[in-house]
Amino acid sequence: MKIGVFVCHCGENIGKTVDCPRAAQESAKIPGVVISVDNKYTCSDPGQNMIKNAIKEYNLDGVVVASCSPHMHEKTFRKAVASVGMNPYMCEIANIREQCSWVHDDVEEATKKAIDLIRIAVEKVKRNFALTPIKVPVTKRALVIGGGISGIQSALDIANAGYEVVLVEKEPSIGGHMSQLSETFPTLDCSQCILTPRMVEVYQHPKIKLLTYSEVEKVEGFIGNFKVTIKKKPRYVDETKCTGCGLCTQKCPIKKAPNEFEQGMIKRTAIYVPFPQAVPNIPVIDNTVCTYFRTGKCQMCVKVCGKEAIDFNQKERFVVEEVGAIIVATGYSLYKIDKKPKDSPIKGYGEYGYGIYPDVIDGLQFERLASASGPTAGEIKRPSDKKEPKKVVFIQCVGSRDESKGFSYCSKICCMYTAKHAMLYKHKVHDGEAYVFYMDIRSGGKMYEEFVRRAIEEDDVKYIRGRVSRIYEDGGKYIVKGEDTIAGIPVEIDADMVVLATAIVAQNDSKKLAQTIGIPYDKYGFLNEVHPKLRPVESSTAGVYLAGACQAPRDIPESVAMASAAASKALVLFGSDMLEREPTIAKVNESTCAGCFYCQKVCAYNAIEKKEIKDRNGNFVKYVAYVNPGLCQGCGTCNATCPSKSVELIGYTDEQIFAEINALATL
Amino acid sequence: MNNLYNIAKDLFSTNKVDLIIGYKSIDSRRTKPIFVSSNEDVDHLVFNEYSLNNLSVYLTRKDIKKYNKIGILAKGCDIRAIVQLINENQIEREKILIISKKCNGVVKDFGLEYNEENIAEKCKSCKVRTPKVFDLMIDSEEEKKLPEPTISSRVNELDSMTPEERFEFWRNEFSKCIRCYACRQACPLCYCERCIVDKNIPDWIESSPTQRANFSWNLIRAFHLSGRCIGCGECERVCPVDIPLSLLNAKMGIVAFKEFNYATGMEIGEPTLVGNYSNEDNEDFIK
Amino acid sequence: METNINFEPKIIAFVCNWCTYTGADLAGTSRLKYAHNVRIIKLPCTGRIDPLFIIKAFEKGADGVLVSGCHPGDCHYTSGNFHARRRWILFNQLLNFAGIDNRRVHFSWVSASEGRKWVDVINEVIETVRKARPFVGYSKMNKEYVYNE
Amino acid sequence: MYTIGYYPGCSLTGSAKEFDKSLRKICDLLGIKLVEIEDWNCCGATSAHATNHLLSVSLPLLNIKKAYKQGITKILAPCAACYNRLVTAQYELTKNNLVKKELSEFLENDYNSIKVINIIEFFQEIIKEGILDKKVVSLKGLKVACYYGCLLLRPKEIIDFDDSEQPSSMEEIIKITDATPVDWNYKIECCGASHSIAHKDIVVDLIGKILGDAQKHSADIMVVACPMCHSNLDMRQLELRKNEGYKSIPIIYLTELIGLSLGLSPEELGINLHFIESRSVFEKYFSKVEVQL
Repeated sequence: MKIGVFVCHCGENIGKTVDCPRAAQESAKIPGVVISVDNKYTCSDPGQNMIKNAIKEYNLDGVVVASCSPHMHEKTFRKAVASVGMNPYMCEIANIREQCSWVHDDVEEATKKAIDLIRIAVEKVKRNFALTPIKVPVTKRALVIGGGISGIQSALDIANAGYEVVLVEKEPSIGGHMSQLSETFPTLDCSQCILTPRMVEVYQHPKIKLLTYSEVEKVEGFIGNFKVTIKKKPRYVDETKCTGCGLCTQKCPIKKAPNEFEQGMIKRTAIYVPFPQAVPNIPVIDNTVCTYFRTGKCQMCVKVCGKEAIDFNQKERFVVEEVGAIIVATGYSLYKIDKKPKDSPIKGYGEYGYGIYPDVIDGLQFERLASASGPTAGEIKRPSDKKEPKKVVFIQCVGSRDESKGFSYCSKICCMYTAKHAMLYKHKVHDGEAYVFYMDIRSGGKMYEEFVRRAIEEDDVKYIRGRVSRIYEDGGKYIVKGEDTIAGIPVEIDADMVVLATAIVAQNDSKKLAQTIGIPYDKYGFLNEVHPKLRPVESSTAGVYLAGACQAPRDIPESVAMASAAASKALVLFGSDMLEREPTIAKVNESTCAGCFYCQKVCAYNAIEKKEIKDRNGNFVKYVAYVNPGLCQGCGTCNATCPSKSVELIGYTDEQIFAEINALATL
Repeated sequence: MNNLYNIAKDLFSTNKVDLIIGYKSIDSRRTKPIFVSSNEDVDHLVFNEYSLNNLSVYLTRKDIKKYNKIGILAKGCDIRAIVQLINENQIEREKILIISKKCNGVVKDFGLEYNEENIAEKCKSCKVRTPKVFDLMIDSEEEKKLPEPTISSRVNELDSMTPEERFEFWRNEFSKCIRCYACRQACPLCYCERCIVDKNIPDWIESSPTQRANFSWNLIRAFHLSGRCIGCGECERVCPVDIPLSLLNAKMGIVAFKEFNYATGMEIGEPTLVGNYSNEDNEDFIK
Repeated sequence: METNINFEPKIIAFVCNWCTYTGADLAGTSRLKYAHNVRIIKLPCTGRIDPLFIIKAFEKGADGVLVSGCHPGDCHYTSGNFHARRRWILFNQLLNFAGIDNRRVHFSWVSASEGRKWVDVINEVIETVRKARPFVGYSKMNKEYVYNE
Repeated sequence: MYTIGYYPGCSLTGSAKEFDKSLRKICDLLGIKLVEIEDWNCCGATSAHATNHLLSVSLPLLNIKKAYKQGITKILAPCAACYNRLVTAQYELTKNNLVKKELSEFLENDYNSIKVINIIEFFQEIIKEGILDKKVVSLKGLKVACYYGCLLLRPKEIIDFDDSEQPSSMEEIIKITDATPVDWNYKIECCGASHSIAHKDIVVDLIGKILGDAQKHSADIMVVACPMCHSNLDMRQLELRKNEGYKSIPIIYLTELIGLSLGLSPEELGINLHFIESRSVFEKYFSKVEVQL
């Protein structure tokens, strides 16, 4: 091995404390070093040229640059050596600035330390070998899980860039929570009006394969090469035959099932389309209430369907899709309490009578009441007696920011939608009074604060800072007892209706989905991004991206921004045919591997697989570990865990580290 | 009658096993392992207080693995090794038929008479004298009370020394080591195809029996068994120079129990100690 | 004995690339000063740090060893430091039981922003090791072949 | 024979004598043995927990210690304040290391193995065990407002035998007398008992709301399980009665109501000791009693 050592003065930065010429002279004595020189500024063009010339002149096998931190200039020098034909991984940095000259004063000791650091690097580089980035083929197709606004946005972005998308939605229609909203803050434009065209665009897009009423069952593979099994739940309606005429839903004799889309405030039939603008506009049979499924009789829908589209024999079907990237956009659900607080999984707020009093409702129920297509055709009427409420109390932070009863996080959108609700109410009931109990108003966002001020100043919504302790019914009124902490007095309001801004919570099956895909989640069940600031839409599993409220409470613009960001991450991946990855990954010595699979247990990336070893005659010999180069991120935890060191991290092999320690031997 | 002879005969005649790993008497106070593959040799089988070897060590051997169904005589302690081997993917539960008994301890070493004084130390603190995992039980005596264990007091004794004294103690003990690796061969959990000590690029552990190399070797051996050792004590029994290896293993067992409430090889399918973690793991010692 | 108290101990530090190494860089860019006795060996993750490294360091004459990485929950590789922590709990107690003074083996979490903490940790480690005196016990252990008796 | 440790506390020997009396009568009738803790002391409510936290924990623990020495494994504390102090002390012992450390010398045993129950839990238990299964008098038609007050259900971290905000356990017990529990709003509202002496005006206002709501929901009587609530609601109602047209509502202990249904007379149960007269409400049932007896 012929090694060249280049000691940088970095002007005064190193040169003042480290005797660079002496360090270079001493380094020259290290076996294998054929040239060792010092230089004022090695990262400058002349400095780099000196390295390049030396490589050619001395036919060097490896280079050590003693300079600043590798986090500064490792890439620079690796590029420089590569330009003259040396493998970039044959260049190592000895950090004699940040970790030597800058932190010590004693020239003698600093110089000694610098020489030691150079020796470590030389011993390591002697055991380096040429590495080439790993290339993995990329399937240029994406899977989007969740057909809410985030999923729709991601799917459209990717499809419009010319790549195929599989969009999976567990409900019978796409649209998500946004389709339930009446109007949106801060512009008060109609949610359906802006969303429906997007839904139709998804449906008609030639590049988008839409799988509604379907769920992701299994995810195998790795970035660029996922194999996803999707379960299609039976609709009992043949999607290819149904024209969406709606006759079956009109004739169905069962009319008492709670309408999920309308938040249970009205009823629906057993065969139903979730809402008029549903995409696809194909009904589904709820087999838990359908008379045919319960008694074997009826078949009214079969009789009226001219297209013979009803098929009671449909079973679950499984489809397998191969994709290169996965975008998770599964959204949120709302903190809900059952009719009997005692049996509810979430304890708390029994004092508000939520789930007990019919006119104490949540935000989504109010959205439906205010929606022109809702159960009251947009008129605000209370659920109990269908009368117009003249006094409405809105309570914020029900379940949010409340460690003792709910969750410690802020649900983020409630301040805004409560202002919107109060405003909508005032616009519809001119002589009505609206009160809002709040902890503080969080209205960060473009035009958000102005919106809240408008509610207070123009629409005369009365904001009361304080919590509500109790709500009870009294002669058809709801007595809201609370505190006005600014005035310092207790308040009692006899309201006709109460709207609770209940917390946004993770979907109840989000943990299961996260485990299926192999991505982490937080203690609330929200999915975790890999870096909260710099990589907010990537999960820790390469090739899996996050969009929208599945990651944390998000409003619509944020969800859409995240969705486009996630789509662009997928598109970056699709930009090349082969995926290049750092070659510093783990590798198994199959002949010595005993197959204890401790490496598999410690691997955070599911990168270690079981591989069968067979002899020449095809007989099974043993199982060994196999590192999937597409998944391994190169942490080396497997290496340290393996008792026989049968798996080694390339670039940080045992031999290299052994040599580094040896370089410091005083014996 | 569920005696060993009947059970073994029955297993072979009904083709439930292809091989039984068991013990054969040499004289009244000695046994040796025997591999019985047909009805003919069944009458050699014994299972008594002189059945010292932990036979599970053979289960990971290549020439044993080729049998489809293996019967094995195993004491409660030996069964913990079998359970751990299953948990470490080395053997399949379905392939092993465990024949066990209630155990009243075995002697310290061959040639000694079975009496209170000669009962092996490991038996005195054994929690699985009536095993929890097994397939067949042979008729056996009920559990008797055994003498009080002394191992933890010996561990405590060492703990109460100064580090220098302890270092000196182990330096002396390890300096006896002749690197015969009998400890490794007898250990059911040392099943690596190539032991770390035999890896020479790089030469993590010097192979010559110098004091320093011996120290390093014994430390790493003990570390590799931390949270894995089931305390059968075979390493110490086979050591030709009587290094108190059980002391090291017992200490690490105590650590595993105190820190993680973990005991090895008690349940099939239970997560291994190393290879898993908890957010609540102790970090008082980390700055 | 007292004469040795002023000796300059030799410390080898095994640190992870993402947190502690960057934290040590930050100490440099902030021009903080600390004792020169430490030599850093960089690894991708604390999960990569093998107890063998520590033993080898002692064999090669180190008086003390420091192992440092990302705080729990901050690991660049999600869980490498959690696995490392469990490994250290076991190994630390084993070393102690074998008579290797706990003052020689140190563990710390130093994040990329904790340049100050890095300095404090290094100074503390050096002082502690200094009190434990040179560790010739290990490296100078009789290298002759030894036979029984 | 069903035997249970008994901690009466100060109220039940004074202002709430009838609570004690009616409980003992029921127990005699049903063959339940109450083993009173020998030499029991103050539970630490009011003064102690307003002055010294440690004292407020050690006083109840001293009672539990005495019970332990007597071989008692379960203590009935009918007074809601006593009950609250006893279970809070047990909770502190498990959760608060500081308290545990301070009291380590004084505590010789694990006192959390002793279960402390309130009067509602007591009735739940004897109903479940089949000890309380008969009734002599049916109180059919009697509309009852069950009032829980503040101490019986809170804090919910410590006390969890019922939902702290929407309780229903007392109503369940009432049902065995055939009386009808009414659904009303002030079940758990504060009655202001602590201010009963010093701030009469506040208290009268508070109980006015509570009693008013019960009456609005057409309750004939109110059943309570706390001596402070009782004295407050019973005694201070006299102030309300000064208002013209005020119709008073009798305040009855849970034990008394059960006692009535078991055929005991109002005098035996001490109902005649209350300020608010209740004979008129119960008259029609008494007549039946006489017929049946």
